[in-house]
Amino acid sequence: MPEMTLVEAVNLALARAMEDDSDVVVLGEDVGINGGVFRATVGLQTRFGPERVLDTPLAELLISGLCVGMAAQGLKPVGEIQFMGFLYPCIDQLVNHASRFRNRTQGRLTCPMVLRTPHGAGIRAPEHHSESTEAMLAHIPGLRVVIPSSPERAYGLLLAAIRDPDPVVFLEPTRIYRAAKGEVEDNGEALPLDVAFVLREGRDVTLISWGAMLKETMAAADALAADGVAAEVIDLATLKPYDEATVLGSVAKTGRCVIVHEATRTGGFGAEIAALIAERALTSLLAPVARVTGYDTIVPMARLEQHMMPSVDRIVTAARKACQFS
Amino acid sequence: MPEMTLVEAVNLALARAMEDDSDVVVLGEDVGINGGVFRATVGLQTRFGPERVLDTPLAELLISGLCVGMAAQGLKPVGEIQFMGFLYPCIDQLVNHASRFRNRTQGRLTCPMVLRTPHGAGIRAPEHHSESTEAMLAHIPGLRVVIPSSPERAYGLLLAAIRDPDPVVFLEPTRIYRAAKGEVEDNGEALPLDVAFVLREGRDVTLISWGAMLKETMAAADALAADGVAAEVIDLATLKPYDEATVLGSVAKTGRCVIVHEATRTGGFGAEIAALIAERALTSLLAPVARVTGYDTIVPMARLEQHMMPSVDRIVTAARKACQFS
Amino acid sequence: MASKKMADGGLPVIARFEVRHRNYLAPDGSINRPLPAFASDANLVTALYRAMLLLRNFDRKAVALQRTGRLGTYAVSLGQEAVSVGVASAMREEDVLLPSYRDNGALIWRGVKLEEILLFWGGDERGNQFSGPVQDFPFCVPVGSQAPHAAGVAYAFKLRKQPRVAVCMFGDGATSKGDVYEAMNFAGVHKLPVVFVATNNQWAISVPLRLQTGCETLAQKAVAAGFIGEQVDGSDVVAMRAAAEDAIAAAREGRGPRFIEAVTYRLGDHTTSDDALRYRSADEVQARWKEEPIARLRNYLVSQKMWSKAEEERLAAECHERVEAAVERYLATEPRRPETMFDHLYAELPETYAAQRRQLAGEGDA
Amino acid sequence: MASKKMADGGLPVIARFEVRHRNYLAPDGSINRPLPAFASDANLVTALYRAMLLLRNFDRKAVALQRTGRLGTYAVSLGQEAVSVGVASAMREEDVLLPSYRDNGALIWRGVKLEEILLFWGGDERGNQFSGPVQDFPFCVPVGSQAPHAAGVAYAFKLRKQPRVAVCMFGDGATSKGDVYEAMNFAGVHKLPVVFVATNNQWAISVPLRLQTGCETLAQKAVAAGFIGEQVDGSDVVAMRAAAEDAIAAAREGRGPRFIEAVTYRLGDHTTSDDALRYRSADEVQARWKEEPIARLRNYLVSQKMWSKAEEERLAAECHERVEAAVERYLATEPRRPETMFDHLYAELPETYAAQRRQLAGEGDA
Ligand SMILES: Cc1ncc(C[n+]2csc(CCOP(=O)(O)OP(=O)(O)O)c2C)c(N)n1
Ligand SMILES: Cc1ncc(C[n+]2csc(CCOP(=O)(O)OP(=O)(O)O)c2C)c(N)n1
Ligand SMILES: [Mg+2]
Ligand SMILES: [Mg+2]
Repeated sequence: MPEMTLVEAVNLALARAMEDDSDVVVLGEDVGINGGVFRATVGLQTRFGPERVLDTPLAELLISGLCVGMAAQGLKPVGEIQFMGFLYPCIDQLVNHASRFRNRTQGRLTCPMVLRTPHGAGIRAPEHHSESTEAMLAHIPGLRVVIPSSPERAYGLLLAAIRDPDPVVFLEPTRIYRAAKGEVEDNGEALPLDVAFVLREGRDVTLISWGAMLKETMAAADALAADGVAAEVIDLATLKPYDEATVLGSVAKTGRCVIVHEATRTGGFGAEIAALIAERALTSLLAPVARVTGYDTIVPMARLEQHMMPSVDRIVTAARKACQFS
Repeated sequence: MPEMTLVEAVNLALARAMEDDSDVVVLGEDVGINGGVFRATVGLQTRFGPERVLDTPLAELLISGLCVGMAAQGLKPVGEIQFMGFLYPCIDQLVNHASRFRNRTQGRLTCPMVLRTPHGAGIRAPEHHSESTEAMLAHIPGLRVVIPSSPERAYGLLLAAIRDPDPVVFLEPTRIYRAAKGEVEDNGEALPLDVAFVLREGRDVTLISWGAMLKETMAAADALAADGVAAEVIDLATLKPYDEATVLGSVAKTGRCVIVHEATRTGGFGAEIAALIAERALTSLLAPVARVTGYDTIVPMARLEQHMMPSVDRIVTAARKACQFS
Repeated sequence: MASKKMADGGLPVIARFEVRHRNYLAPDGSINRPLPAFASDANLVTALYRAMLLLRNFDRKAVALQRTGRLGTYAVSLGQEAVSVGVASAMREEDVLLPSYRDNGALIWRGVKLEEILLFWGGDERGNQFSGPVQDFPFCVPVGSQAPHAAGVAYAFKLRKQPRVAVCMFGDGATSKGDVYEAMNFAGVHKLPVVFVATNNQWAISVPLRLQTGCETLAQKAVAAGFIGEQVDGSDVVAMRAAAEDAIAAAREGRGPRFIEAVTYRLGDHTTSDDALRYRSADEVQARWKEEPIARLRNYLVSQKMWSKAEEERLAAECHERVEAAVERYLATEPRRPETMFDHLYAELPETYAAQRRQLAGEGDA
Repeated sequence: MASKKMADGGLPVIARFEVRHRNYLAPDGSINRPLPAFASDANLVTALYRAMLLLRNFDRKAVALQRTGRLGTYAVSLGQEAVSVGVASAMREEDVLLPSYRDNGALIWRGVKLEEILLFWGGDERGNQFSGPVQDFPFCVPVGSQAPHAAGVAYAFKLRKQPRVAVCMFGDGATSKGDVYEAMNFAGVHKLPVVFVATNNQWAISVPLRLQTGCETLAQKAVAAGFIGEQVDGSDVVAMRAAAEDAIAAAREGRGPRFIEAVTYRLGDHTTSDDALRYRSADEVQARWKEEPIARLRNYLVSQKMWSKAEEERLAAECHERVEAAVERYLATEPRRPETMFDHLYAELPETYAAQRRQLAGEGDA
């Protein structure tokens, strides 16, 4: 199996989906000959032509709205938003249309679209290039929100997202676009969209995260292991609707939970998980549910951005604190 | 003191703010001679002129962006978005600009604006007129999110919002615009923006809510009282940044907490509060933290909307369950 | 005539644009300029007339239902019936309509049942599961937000080389929305088979056109998208149909998108929740009654001997009957059960939410 | 010349629009048409020249800093220096500039220090706390999103009866955004004192103009907003300044907004993160070097005896010195402490977040 980066796996999945299904259309700013600012769509226009790999005008609302219209015709549009900071003009289309077409027409019209966008900070890019506002999206009924954390899962989950009959926002962890490498077989097999992945089993504490932060989370698990603490690590992967059963099952086992995300703390998606646990697994809890998150402030520009994000240290400290709680 | 409805109190606060400060400008669709579709701005244009009470073109992004520009000049714009379902085109301006101007320029330019919009379902209006996506807004650092639950608090909190040097989204509970009546003195006194209101003290269970749902929550407290259960009712009022101390203090006392909101459950703002409690008050908890919320689906159109919303019954049941938990 | 001059008038002109105006029938039904061929086809023109009259009757009944608590907020077409009927009549079945909430007339022409429209306005999603062409869009409530959909639909037509046209309808207020502009600009880039129709009824609720835009015409909005915009007398159904036919034909033949400004007047309140007397005088409205499209067409039909008093009476009775029968079916519709609010959330309900559905169905608590 | 014809050519024309083009200096610096008066003011024209050359030098250094890891992503103005310099030179101090990320030239003209610009691109918010006019806006990164701000600023001017003008700059790509359209439309309604300048450098990263719009000119975008749009040779700084002067004067005098399309070419990569050879040929770029603004103006200056070789050499040394000194100051800037990320979140830090600030400061955990 070839080893590749996460962004290459995205590219591979797109190519595969376009090859398998002539209804798949890729659109966005610079996705054509330029292959996307992160090279996620490189080679696609040459292979599938400019009608199926379409450079749009600079207008994000338009990209999302075009996807809705195309999807209503049975195409399977995959729109790219260049950075998550430019996704906000799409929110209206996502909330008011994409997520509702099926329900509004009681199944007559549907919206099998995917909106892909890089997610998160850490590449020292300008302002607005460091957003992780997945919680806003994961609050929208009718939408799916997916975020892979490895090349393999990027490939399988993106295929699943494209094949899914409903709208999916697919967040791609920018910071590990190239840093994450792994073997990916181009077997056309999708991964399930409603199942969390247990990346590591352990009985002492549950660490839950998604996207790029799993890098630090896994590193924290290593550090904890060196200390004799066996951390179970869950990659939530699909945030909406999310796999409550795996979360509850793990916490029932460990009794301790640390949720890690890069997004600002208040109202982040970590809150939802903590709430689920407080509601449905309270009696298993041996320690408070901890959230290790970005601070409650605006992601700073490049010079300070690394200070905003959870560090391995902060995760380890929280996990130890949970384990020592009594 | 004159008795008035909540929407009249909004109107009174607007008039007062405009009278006191010539920098206050009201803008939005139909806010002029028509006085707003809910009559919140009635009389203002006649009194303060069409330049300070401005009917904008039909463009919500524009309304929010104009507010940012006006605020940078030291005006205090109060924009109206006709229904919360039409607020989404403002999200880009709120996240990428309004909330960041102060930070981006390190205090050189600021954004003292207010964006008002009706919030919530229950008036049997068409689709998109029943939104309660406050959780999306409350996740944005640099913003304040406020929602009153009585005429008195509408008056005092709106004055505070307009005087606040930072951007505030002010959500007005549509369902009780006219249903909520109370005495309001036009004394020009603002209420604090970072303090939750304890509407009723009690030692057995803490009920936390905001906006229109406090109606059902208070009714539930009555029903519980009849049963001998003393519920403490907290009106969170300001969701961002919110008053963690009052929440934690109450839960420390009661050991039981039910959070009530109309918004869809997953990723709703109730999750944040439950998470806070799971993190900081776990040892006081005598029962799981319950969330009584709108279901995880799209707000149905008029015929079914009342079934989406938490009922007094559902709140009472959850509170009883919490009290009986062992 | 509007014509903006540069400060330095001596600079060379590198591009010129013009807006034309189309009208055939004068307000009294007399003929202003040579008519298009279809105007002498009695079957067709009386069909337009019937559709407009049915719409007006239907509107009246819908308002009555609303007033008596049996319908939700409703938006009448009073005074502007010629727009939706004229446009829809120029479409083919396989074309796709993307209407705004005030385009009842177009939906009815395309086969949506009156009771389905009532269901929608009665607050029931099943009204959108309608008998019109299966790919037609439901009413769009967020103003202008359907315009990018229209561009997407038209892009799909082009990609698949289907000779079909997307027709997107909205109001004068909608022309202020970036959504509409972005969609039009994109349509211009790819010369998509899409026709945008702006019903300029002079008002967006209480906001008059002059506060909506500084433009002399809405038709000129198309200049910024690189295609043709035409102004049409929207109270003249002959002009509306002719303009729509031309535009749709051009779009179908690959000659790119078109924009139609239909100038008319909203004689009624914005919706049943509105009281237009708050912001405009009864006199203004009264004056506009002279231009309204139904009397205008009737006068034309009568002058052309295409229509008789007897036919008028028969039609009135027919409309009444059709509307009453539809209302009966509407009122007899079984209510949806609460838990069905989960049924079309996703293609398959995720297990996570199944418990909530059961709770709603009274089968347990979640 | 572009001119769209209607299907039914016989319909009466009710509105006409035209776009004019402004150019004075030919690519070789010779004179194409009578010059505006300021063009013979040697002080002024050499000041424009100096500013453009400084900008080019500064850009070169900034790229070098980026390549060596001492600066973040950076966007050069190579080839389009005349636009930002020409526009800024026509503004008054009390006017307000709303720039895009590529308008360094305008900021520098208005007094922002080079080291402040480096701080910004170096990823430090303090670069926006700059020495330019205190009400000027910082660089705008989300394309086109500053246009509504410009309309808001201009509305404030009008409300307060201040004779000031907002100048909003953006690229060709930005003209596709609804934000820009909505702002322009609003400016048209109220005849606001605002000038919109679109730098049409032919590319939005890799997207060429023909995929950005179906329009023949960007200037015609103003037609949809009801005001005048002019196309200007954006590589001719005399034309840029003259056009900006006219537009700003008109706006200041209450004659409403204007739109300027500055046609030029981006000779460099989009930013330091871009490799333009992926999507356009070296030949295309090479050909455009003939039109670039600095040599053009130098030729003019020399032909008018306003400029000498000695002055050129002195200027080169001066630019070098100014840039180097700024870089030194930039590199010597004390870093911000991490906890300062909370300092300008709100006017006063809510108690709720104070614990987080303390944690960042290493004073406890939250
Ligand atoms: C985006 C959005 N903003 C506000 C509203 C509330 N609203 C409903 S209709 C309307 C006016 C629309 O005017 P126009 O586009 O001229 O259409 P008309 O009602 O005249 O047919 C407004 C403001 C809405 N539906 N959508
Ligand atoms: C809203 C938004 N979408 C995408 C981007 C990413 N991006 C940065 S610059 C750019 C192209 C801008 O082109 P143009 O407006 O022509 O300006 P130029 O860079 O040519 O000066 C893009 C797509 C952005 N900054 N903002
Ligand atoms: Mg209208
Ligand atoms: Mg450009």
